[in-house]
Amino acid sequence: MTDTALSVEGLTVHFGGLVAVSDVDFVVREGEIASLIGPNGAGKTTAFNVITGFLQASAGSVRYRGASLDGLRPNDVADLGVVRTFQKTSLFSGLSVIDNMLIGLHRRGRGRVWEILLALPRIKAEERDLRMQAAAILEQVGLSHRGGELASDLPYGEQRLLEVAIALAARPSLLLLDEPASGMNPSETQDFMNRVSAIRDQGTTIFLVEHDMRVVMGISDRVIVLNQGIILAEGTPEEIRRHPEVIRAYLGGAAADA
Amino acid sequence: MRHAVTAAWVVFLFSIPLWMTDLYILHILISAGIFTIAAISLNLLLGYTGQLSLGHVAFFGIGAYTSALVSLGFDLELTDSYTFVFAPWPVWIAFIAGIAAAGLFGWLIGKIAFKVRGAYFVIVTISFAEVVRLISLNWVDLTEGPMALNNIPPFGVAIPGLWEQTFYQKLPNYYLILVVAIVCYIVVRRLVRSRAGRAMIGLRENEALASSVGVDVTRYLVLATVISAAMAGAAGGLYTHYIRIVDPDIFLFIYTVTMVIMVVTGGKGTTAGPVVGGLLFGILPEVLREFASPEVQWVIYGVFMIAVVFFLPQGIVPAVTSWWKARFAAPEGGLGTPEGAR
Amino acid sequence: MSNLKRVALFVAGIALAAAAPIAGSAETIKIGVTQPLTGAVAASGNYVAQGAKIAESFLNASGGLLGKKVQLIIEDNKSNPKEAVATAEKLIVRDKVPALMGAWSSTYTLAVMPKLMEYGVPMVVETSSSGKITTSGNPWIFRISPTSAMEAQSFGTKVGQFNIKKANFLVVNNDWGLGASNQFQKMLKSKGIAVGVVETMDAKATDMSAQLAKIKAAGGDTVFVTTGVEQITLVLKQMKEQRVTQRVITTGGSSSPDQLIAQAGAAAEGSFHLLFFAPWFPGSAPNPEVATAFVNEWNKRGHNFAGLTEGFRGHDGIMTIAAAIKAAGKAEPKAIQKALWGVKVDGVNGDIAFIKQGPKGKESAQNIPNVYVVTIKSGKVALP
Amino acid sequence: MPEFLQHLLNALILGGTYALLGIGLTLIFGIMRVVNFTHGELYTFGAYMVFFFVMVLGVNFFASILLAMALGVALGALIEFVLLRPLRGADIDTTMLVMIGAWIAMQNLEQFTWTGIAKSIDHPFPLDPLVIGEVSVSWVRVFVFAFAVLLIAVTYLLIHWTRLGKAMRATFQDRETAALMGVNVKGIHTLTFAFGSCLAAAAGALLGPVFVVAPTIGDLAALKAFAIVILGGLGSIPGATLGGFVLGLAEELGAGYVSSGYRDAMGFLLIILVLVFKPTGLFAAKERIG
Repeated sequence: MTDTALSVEGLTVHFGGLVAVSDVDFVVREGEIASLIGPNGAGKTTAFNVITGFLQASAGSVRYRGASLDGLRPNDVADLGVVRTFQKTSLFSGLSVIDNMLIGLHRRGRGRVWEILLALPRIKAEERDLRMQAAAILEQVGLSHRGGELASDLPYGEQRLLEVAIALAARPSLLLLDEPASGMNPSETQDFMNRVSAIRDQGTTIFLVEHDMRVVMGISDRVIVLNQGIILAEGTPEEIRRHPEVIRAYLGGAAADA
Repeated sequence: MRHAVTAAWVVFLFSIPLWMTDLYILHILISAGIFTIAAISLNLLLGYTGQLSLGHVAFFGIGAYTSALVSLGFDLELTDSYTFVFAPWPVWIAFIAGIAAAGLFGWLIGKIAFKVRGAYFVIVTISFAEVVRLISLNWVDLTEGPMALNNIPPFGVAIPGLWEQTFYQKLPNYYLILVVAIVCYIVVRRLVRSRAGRAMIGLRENEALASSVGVDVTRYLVLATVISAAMAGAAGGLYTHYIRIVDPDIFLFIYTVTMVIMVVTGGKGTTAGPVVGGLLFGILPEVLREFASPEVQWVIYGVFMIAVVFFLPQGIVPAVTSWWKARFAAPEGGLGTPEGAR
Repeated sequence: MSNLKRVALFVAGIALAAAAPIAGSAETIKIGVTQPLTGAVAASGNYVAQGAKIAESFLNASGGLLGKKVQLIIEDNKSNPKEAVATAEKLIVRDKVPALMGAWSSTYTLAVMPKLMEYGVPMVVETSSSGKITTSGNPWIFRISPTSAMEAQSFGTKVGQFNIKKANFLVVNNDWGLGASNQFQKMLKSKGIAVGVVETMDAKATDMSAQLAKIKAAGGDTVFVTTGVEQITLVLKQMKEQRVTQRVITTGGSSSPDQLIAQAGAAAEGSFHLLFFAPWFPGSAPNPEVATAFVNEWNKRGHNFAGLTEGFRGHDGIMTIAAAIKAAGKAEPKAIQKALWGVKVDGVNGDIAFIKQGPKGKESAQNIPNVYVVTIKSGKVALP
Repeated sequence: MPEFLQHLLNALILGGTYALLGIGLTLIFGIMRVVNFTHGELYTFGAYMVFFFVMVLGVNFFASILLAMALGVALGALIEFVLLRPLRGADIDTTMLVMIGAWIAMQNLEQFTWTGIAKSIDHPFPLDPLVIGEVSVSWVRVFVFAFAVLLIAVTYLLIHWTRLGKAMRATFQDRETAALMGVNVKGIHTLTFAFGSCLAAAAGALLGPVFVVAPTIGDLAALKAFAIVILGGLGSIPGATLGGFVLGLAEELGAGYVSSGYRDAMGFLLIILVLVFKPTGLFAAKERIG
């Protein structure tokens, strides 16, 4: 349980003259649920973007299970098992739920273009298999009944679940969730936390950016606090809750409530 | 049931020359067929990957010119003492060469497309077509410039030494184009209902998300452009050996616009859309010819295109399909989404 | 798939609608004309069509052909070779015309030629100048317009009086322009006259300043210009602006001096023009009564006088086909083709008769037309 | 040497009108995110209006140019009002399709109205050119250049020194924020499109008398305007100004020393090169690709 999965060293990101993230180090360990928290503009999403290849770091390096992620494109990062969701709801909104899932399952297909064009039997078998896998993941997140509906027609909470389902379809060993619970009502949030825990229990490491402290404190094994581009504190939820600087800089009353 | 309808439809298309004795109508159908193939190819880019390529006619023209040149042969005076002589090749090989050349340029444009998107991509593709047009116009040694390449040999089949048939007549050309169109239709249909096609649709719908789940954006954009360009090149080759003349006007922007109108009207991102649009706009000019001068026709097309975007943004096919479904229930499986809805 | 069925119905509907009005009357003799009535060279194409219509009414006023009325079917090839093929196809297959006239530019004519072979229908070529047309072995081609080589040769007999030392060329980059430049260069060189630079321009180009700067820098006393009248107007104006003082000689017969006087004004002064008809002096044409009658009818119809230098071709072309139909005694393609070889027509340009050109056994026919030179002097067209 | 100087002078004069064309297009793109395919048609429209006023009605030459510009404003506002306003919020491809439709319809209406035969416009300037040492330039081109530079200067003043300009710049930076700050974004869009159209019509009105007027002259003008704004970076006014002169120079030198046949290809080759090596144009404005 203590093996390092993801390690970030000396990560620095500039936007023009602005420093978004400055010389940050942290790790995520295999099998844990780690959370990255901090006030708006602390650089959380920027860190996510660098890890998943959407943004180029100005300095520093990111490694996952020994392989360097520096300079890789998002799809290469996904190939190494690191898959993310997005802060703003991000779906293939013009397509049906099942088609969303099938695109998510892209990495699990093996069919080559010439095989597809010749409609070889193994392509047909693969299609059937992919559809079954899609159904299984929808079952897992509780969206089975929505398969034929248009993604954009789903209620908000289910859209966020579908995002996670799409990411899961890519078979991640490390799942990065960017504010997955934002906008959910309390019962949706509770349900969501259970599902995330279940995903971890099936062997997927989870790294979370979240504003909702109930979620963070409720499911995290470890919390990393980022403020103005630098690491402020790191530790178990219990430690973070009591950390004086964190309380001063960020948590304030929220910690007491939780 | 669906197979029966498809089969009936194909049989009908194959039967047309048997009862249609008016060669002029056959000629119109052949021309419409060629443009339908081009529209099918454009749809792969415009409808499925969501890239508005406004230089598509370049691929069509490159296919046409390459096929014509390979079948005619040419010589290029490279230096005063050395002239490169290219002997004529059989038409079928020339046709394949045209497809390959168009595909190659598709690969190049696909690579550029990865760098620039949106308005930039549109303008790059327009510029590409314009550059190719100007080259075809000015590289007189190779292309004969505005004088056009003439007397291009038609297709033909032969059993060496025993029997041969050259496609001077409408009938074999009709069947040839019908077969190629069906092949292109099947290629696009299989592609878009596969993992590869879904990757393309994914990057149309949400590129960031698609790449985050492992879709290699460059690869699928390039793949779509290459296949699309190759099909457009095939249409160009069919055109060149049927009309038997090719001149730089083949690269005019107006032809790209024609293809775009076909795809948008029929329904972009649907397999049947470009077929409907292609036949409609392949046949309409000939019907209107009697009633309206060409400029009036084009005014009508322009207004029609605006009207389609305003009132039928998904095109005819999705509109008819959803009307049909609403009326006769029984939703179908497959990529059963209102494709093209964005 | 149901949507496809709809398309099937639609296609069938169109097919039926289009098939209905075919049956034509046997009361008329049809002659097909394909001309650029719209697009880049529309002006000239319309003049030719107007000339052809005058021939049609002349013929019908004198009782028609073989006791039947003559009916021209004029199709627009939209200044585009592909459309030229489409119009020929339509005229031959739909309208079943036994003979064609067209298709103005060499490019369009060359495009149509395989169709003539395919269906076996003769075509009288009224304007095109490319040598290729009569040398490629198409026995259905009967050309009444001169080739660039003939024009150059004819001008060669008069070139002495121009006292040229060194000449430059500015030509449109198509068969017509490039062909003319090649043939005139050859002719000039054979007379020991130096050739400076050869500049080309796109048919749609409007700014020739770069080419003119080069021509000016090259020196010389004469510049040969081959292009349509609109572009000649621009060239003359821009030469004045850039103080290019070389003498201009236009070739190809499409310069329409009246239009130049109207649109280029003083810039047109002193330029020379090779023409195939000089409508200012119909009395001095080889067939004065034909030329005068044509000019009178043209003016009576209110057509643009400047168009006469083009329009006469339509008249001569139709009259040539009519003479062949009369000689053949029937309006059938094969018979007309045969009869064309023997015709002698009094045309506006001169006497029309055909000689053989091209590969043996499948020769094309070529007429030897007259070439005139006119100049613009104090705002009027004059003989030099 | 005199030949080279003549090429340079020609390029400068040409560049002025190119810049005018480019600025109109880039303004519309920058503020409205619309690729205006009707730009070339407004150019044609301006040219035909001058033809109509001068040659048909016999109106004074200079007054005709101003009238043509005024009508350009009206036509631009009409297009924006009828076609673009209902589409606000639609993606860029949708508006592009509509603008392509409008372009086709407009061009063919012009063809229908004026026929395909090219028209020329008389101007009151002497035919004898202005001679400066070894080089010369016609007076009408001097006028065209001066007027173009004047319009470019007016555009700069408008954008940088007026309240309207400030609102336009705010909209350019961020449409939503501008709206929140009380800018009438709808009005700004209409004004922007009308103003950009006015510049296109002005370019046509100025060049019509220099060259000839035909229904298709707008095609090349539009393609060149695209080349110019891409060179300068979409949405950048200084970029479009410089892009105009760069294109003028490339064309003139290309035609003079490479081949006159490839004159019109220069712009497109430049675009492709620029986009391959510096995808955001020479002067990247605040614009991300994608």
